[in-house]
Amino acid sequence: MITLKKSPVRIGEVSVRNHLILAAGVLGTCASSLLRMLQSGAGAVVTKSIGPEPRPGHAGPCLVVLEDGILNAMGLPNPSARFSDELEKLSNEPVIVSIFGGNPDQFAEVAGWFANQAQAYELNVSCPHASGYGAQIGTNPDIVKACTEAVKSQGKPVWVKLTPNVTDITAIGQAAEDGGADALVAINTVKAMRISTPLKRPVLGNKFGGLSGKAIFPVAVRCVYELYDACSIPIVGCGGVSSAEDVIEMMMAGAQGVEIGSALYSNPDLFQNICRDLYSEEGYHWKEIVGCAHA
Amino acid sequence: MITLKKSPVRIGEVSVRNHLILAAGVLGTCASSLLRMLQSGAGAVVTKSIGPEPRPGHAGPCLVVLEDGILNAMGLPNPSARFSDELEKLSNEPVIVSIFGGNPDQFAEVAGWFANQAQAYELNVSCPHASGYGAQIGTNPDIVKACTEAVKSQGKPVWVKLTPNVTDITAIGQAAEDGGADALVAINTVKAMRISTPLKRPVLGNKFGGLSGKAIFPVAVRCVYELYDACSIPIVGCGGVSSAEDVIEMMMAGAQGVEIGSALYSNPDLFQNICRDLYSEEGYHWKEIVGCAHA
Amino acid sequence: MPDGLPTVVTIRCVVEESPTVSTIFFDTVFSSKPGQFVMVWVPGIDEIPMALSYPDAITVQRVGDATTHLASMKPGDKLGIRGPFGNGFSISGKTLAIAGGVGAAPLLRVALEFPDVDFLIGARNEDELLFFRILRERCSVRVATDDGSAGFHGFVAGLLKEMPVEKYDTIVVCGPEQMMRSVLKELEFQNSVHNAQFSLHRYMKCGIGLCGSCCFDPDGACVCRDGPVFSGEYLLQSELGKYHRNASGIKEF
Amino acid sequence: MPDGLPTVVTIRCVVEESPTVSTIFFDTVFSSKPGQFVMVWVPGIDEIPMALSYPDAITVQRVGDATTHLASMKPGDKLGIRGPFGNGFSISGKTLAIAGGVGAAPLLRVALEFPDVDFLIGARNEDELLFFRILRERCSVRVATDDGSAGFHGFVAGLLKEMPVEKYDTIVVCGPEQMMRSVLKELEFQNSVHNAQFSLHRYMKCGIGLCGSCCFDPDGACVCRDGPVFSGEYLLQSELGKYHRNASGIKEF
Ligand SMILES: Cc1cc2nc3c(=O)[nH]c(=O)nc-3n(C[C@H](O)[C@H](O)[C@H](O)COP(=O)(O)OP(=O)(O)OC[C@H]3O[C@@H](n4cnc5c(N)ncnc54)[C@H](O)[C@@H]3O)c2cc1C
Ligand SMILES: Cc1cc2nc3c(=O)[nH]c(=O)nc-3n(C[C@H](O)[C@H](O)[C@H](O)COP(=O)(O)OP(=O)(O)OC[C@H]3O[C@@H](n4cnc5c(N)ncnc54)[C@H](O)[C@@H]3O)c2cc1C
Ligand SMILES: Cc1cc2nc3c(=O)[nH]c(=O)nc-3n(C[C@H](O)[C@H](O)[C@H](O)COP(=O)(O)O)c2cc1C
Ligand SMILES: Cc1cc2nc3c(=O)[nH]c(=O)nc-3n(C[C@H](O)[C@H](O)[C@H](O)COP(=O)(O)O)c2cc1C
Ligand code: FES
Ligand code: FES
Repeated sequence: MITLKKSPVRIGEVSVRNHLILAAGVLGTCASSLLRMLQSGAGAVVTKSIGPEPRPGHAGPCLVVLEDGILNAMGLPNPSARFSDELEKLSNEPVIVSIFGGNPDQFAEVAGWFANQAQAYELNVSCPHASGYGAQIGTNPDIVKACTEAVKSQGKPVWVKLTPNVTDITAIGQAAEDGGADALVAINTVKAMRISTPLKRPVLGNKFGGLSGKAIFPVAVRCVYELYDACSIPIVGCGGVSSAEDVIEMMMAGAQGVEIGSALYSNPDLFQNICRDLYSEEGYHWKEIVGCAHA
Repeated sequence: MITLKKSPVRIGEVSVRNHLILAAGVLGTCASSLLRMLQSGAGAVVTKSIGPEPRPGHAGPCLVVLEDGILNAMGLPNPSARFSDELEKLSNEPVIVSIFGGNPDQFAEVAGWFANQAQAYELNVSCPHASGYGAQIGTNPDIVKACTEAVKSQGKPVWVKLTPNVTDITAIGQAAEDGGADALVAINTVKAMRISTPLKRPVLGNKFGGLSGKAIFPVAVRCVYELYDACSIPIVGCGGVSSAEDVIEMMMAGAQGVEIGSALYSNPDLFQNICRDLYSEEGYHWKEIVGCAHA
Repeated sequence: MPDGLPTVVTIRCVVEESPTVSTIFFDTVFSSKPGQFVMVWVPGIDEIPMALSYPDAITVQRVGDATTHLASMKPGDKLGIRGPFGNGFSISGKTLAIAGGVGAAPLLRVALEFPDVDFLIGARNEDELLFFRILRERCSVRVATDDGSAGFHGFVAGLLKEMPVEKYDTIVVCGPEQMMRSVLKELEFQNSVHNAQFSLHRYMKCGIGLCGSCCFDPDGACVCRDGPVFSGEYLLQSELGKYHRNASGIKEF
Repeated sequence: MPDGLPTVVTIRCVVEESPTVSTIFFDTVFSSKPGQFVMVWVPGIDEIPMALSYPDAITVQRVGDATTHLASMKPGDKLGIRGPFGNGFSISGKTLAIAGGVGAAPLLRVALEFPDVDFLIGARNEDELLFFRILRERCSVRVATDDGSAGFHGFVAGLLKEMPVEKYDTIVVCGPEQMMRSVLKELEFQNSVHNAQFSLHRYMKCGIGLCGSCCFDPDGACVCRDGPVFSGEYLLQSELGKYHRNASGIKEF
């Protein structure tokens, strides 16, 4: 297997400890669980997406495990401004705060709460199941650009997380780049649904949800590959990564690092395990790998 | 399990023998293989997509089997007008001819070749990996409407097969409906890629391909559900169907029938097996099931 | 069902245990350990965590929307069940079960499935005592009520003060947060924390250790996956009885 | 590799078998039956079907782009391999192998892996005879060349005319379409079709029975999945030697 030499990594203006980052919304609501992921080997963590108001999230079921993926519609539950209390405990850790809002002002407002705590912001313009937020904004390049600019003006690195549920993800990626984004994160979940046939109704409380996990890995690789050709800022790959091989594949598609979420279900020690497989003395320098499948 | 009562079925102005239809492009280039699928229990068959010129298809690899799906970029290989020789052997069989073109005129021209042989046309405005065709057309509602009108003017039922690789599949569904479509088929493959890490290059000859099979079933169910709410013509569900339960789930989402492709890889006798599980004397009338998850 | 969609069960019967608590029996037995829980989908309402009080039943206290709907369901009605999830109790030797209120639900099976169990039940009043008649047939039961309408007048932790706690190999506890905190304190005082296991309640959405809504300080354990049963020793330094997080993730004290 | 992506193999050595044919050995052994094939990915060019002439090798005749690239590859170069696919030969008892040209590739293993095999090889001329030296060590070999430069002067089917074909329990055949048609005819004439198996070539894209490019009349069998080996009896009523379909699916006669 192809391995990487361990070396200091900077992705999208953020210093991370290795190429593996905890994805937004997974074990990301408490300082303690974020810290646990860092201790178990994550190179950085992205928090649960934080918005302008506290939200309890959608009625359940919020998540079902499928054979080859996870379907969820959490509904962006979040403590809003109060989250800064949690982050107090994480100063000096590589914490990227995921934020969402309904317009550029809300994005800027939310970002402002974490000015002293975030190493960077990740803009969630891609959640496929929260009306007025997420993908409802992230499918419009002009709004994506404006939200990026609004947060970027606060002087911190801004990563923009994209939805695959668009006709052309590169148009959105370019809009984020135009708005001053320091990195693109691809992808959020793929809009999906399952129905409980015995109950004759969609299985999620919100009916529609987002598919993550292994099932979407080939979609995520495709999006990263397309963005690498179309944009010139760093890309962070996300979607179905569950092994060191997957990390290498994402990097060859053009990602400088990856985010991992669903695969922690099958293996809570995944960060540690992937680190063990991914890094070796004889490994490649990451720059030799990133984007090499475009040759 | 929920079963259906066997009864004559008409979907989108086509009389089919049961609710299970062979999907386009799978074992669909020869009269003999189409007949074999009918004999093994398919209620109708859709042919390989036929276009204005013969095409050999993309360089290989054209298809790889993944853990939970199939990734392909065949590149629309097809014998063009010569296909009508094959269809000679299938008169009176429930054969839907899949066609593609680069514009409404080409669609009409290709359809014309099969005027005496097709029970209906299925318009492929959704293949994600053939430049100038398929999804490159099918993401524009105006073109979809115009292509539908052009073929519809020939006086046969027209089904329009949609791509999930759009921001809003209902806009395309409505355009097809406005153009006079008799049914919508949802979905074609999801645009995707895998990379061979040891070879450092995309594994498909065409680099990009389409994901089918189990991995996309939740995406297909979602699209059918959305279209059922937005459109009023019948819907045929397609994508990852591999069991009688899946058929029921698609129907509850709003499909009147399903098309099946990739699952024939694991089980070439699938049509027969699903028929056995799906139909029973005590079953529901299909009208009680179609769309019932919208209550 | 293929894959992990909820298993749909049909309600066989509903037994009123007390004015606010009912046991709902399904047509399906879930192979599980006492202390494991399931996510119960009340169609159209919500999905909530519930201990399996029997391998084929849950015992529900009406506290809000979903539990009230659940309690009003009738034989023939359907529910969706995900799970069983969580670790469950590890039981060996002479066992003491300490239940407060509907916390008796996961503990009932300890008495029914293990040989050498003594039981303490606490409740607000005599009417709210759960499973008393069933338990009495199986093991020695002592009772505490807040209002003194039955048994010891006071909290169940009070009962412990007069008991030879050190003779138990295993002590299992489930009840309201403050009750568990008092029991933990008392066991610590009596030097028996190392034998104790507590089944915790936290707000849960996914049940499988992904969403983070049930995470528990100080170490970010997932109550749904790493718990809901934790050792007394682990809990001494924890948030137990001090605060928890609500559905939004906001701390409530 | 996880899942069904091509297995990447490194070329160990390339052996020239004739002016137009080379055997390419990999660093990987594929557990397979004689007659099974693999899809060989020549990076940047195409992917083509090839019999495994050894469990770790293919024997390639240069006829076009991909085969020419293949033949020019060097030790250390890499290929992607999907498969093995298809059914392979079923061999029992006294066996006659009849090869025409590069059709010797899937048959070589029959001689190497089974005990009681007689071999007929046909080729355009002496230089194009494949595997002659290896086969001669293992079994009785008879040769036919179109130009008479070695062995029988004429087609391999001609050799059959003078042979006691009925004494063989199994007859396996691979070669150009017209050669297989003549052999089939001759075996029919000699009443031995029921013992015969033929390995077919058809245009293949997926190799797994989905895309339909290799479908075979009259019954739509997939040569890649239901074949490539078919019984002589099955082939009597087939398109063999009459027509096949090209990459576009157009019949060529
Ligand atoms: C592991 C576990 C096992 C449980 N076992 C039982 C049991 O056997 N019997 C029983 O009656 N109750 C049990 N509960 C508590 C039960 O889940 C809540 O009473 C129920 O969720 C309330 O829902 P509601 O809609 O009726 O009330 P709401 O009005 O929604 O809420 C009332 C209170 O219940 C709690 N709650 C609400 N939703 C949840 C949730 N998704 N997860 C956790 N707490 C929630 C909150 O503290 C809230 O303030 C258990 C909880 C957990 C975590
Ligand atoms: C099951 C099977 C086993 C085979 N085993 C061998 C073998 O052991 N050794 C060997 O030398 N050849 C073998 N072949 C034939 C080999 O696949 C073709 O010679 C090769 O594909 C030609 O590719 P090309 O690019 O060099 O030639 P091209 O210029 O592309 O084509 C030359 C001719 O080869 C045939 N061909 C091309 N592509 C394919 C394809 N994808 N599938 C089938 N036929 C094709 C066509 O008839 C075409 O006219 C086998 C074929 C099949 C179906
Ligand atoms: C339970 C759950 C909650 C999620 N919450 C968020 C969120 O709050 N914000 C966000 O941007 N993405 C969220 N996501 C999406 C993930 O961050 C990630 O983009 C997606 O799951 C694909 O990666 P994976 O396959 O590794 O999980 C969530 C995913 C899951 C499964
Ligand atoms: C090998 C292969 C070839 C296909 N060719 C076509 C085609 O020619 N036209 C078309 O509309 N769809 C084509 N498709 C898409 C299928 O018809 C279907 O929409 C898709 O595979 C999802 O269904 P499934 O999961 O049941 O395979 C092809 C799919 C596969 C796997
Ligand atoms: S409920 Fe989601 S992590 Fe525990
Ligand atoms: S090569 Fe695709 S079906 Fe045989």
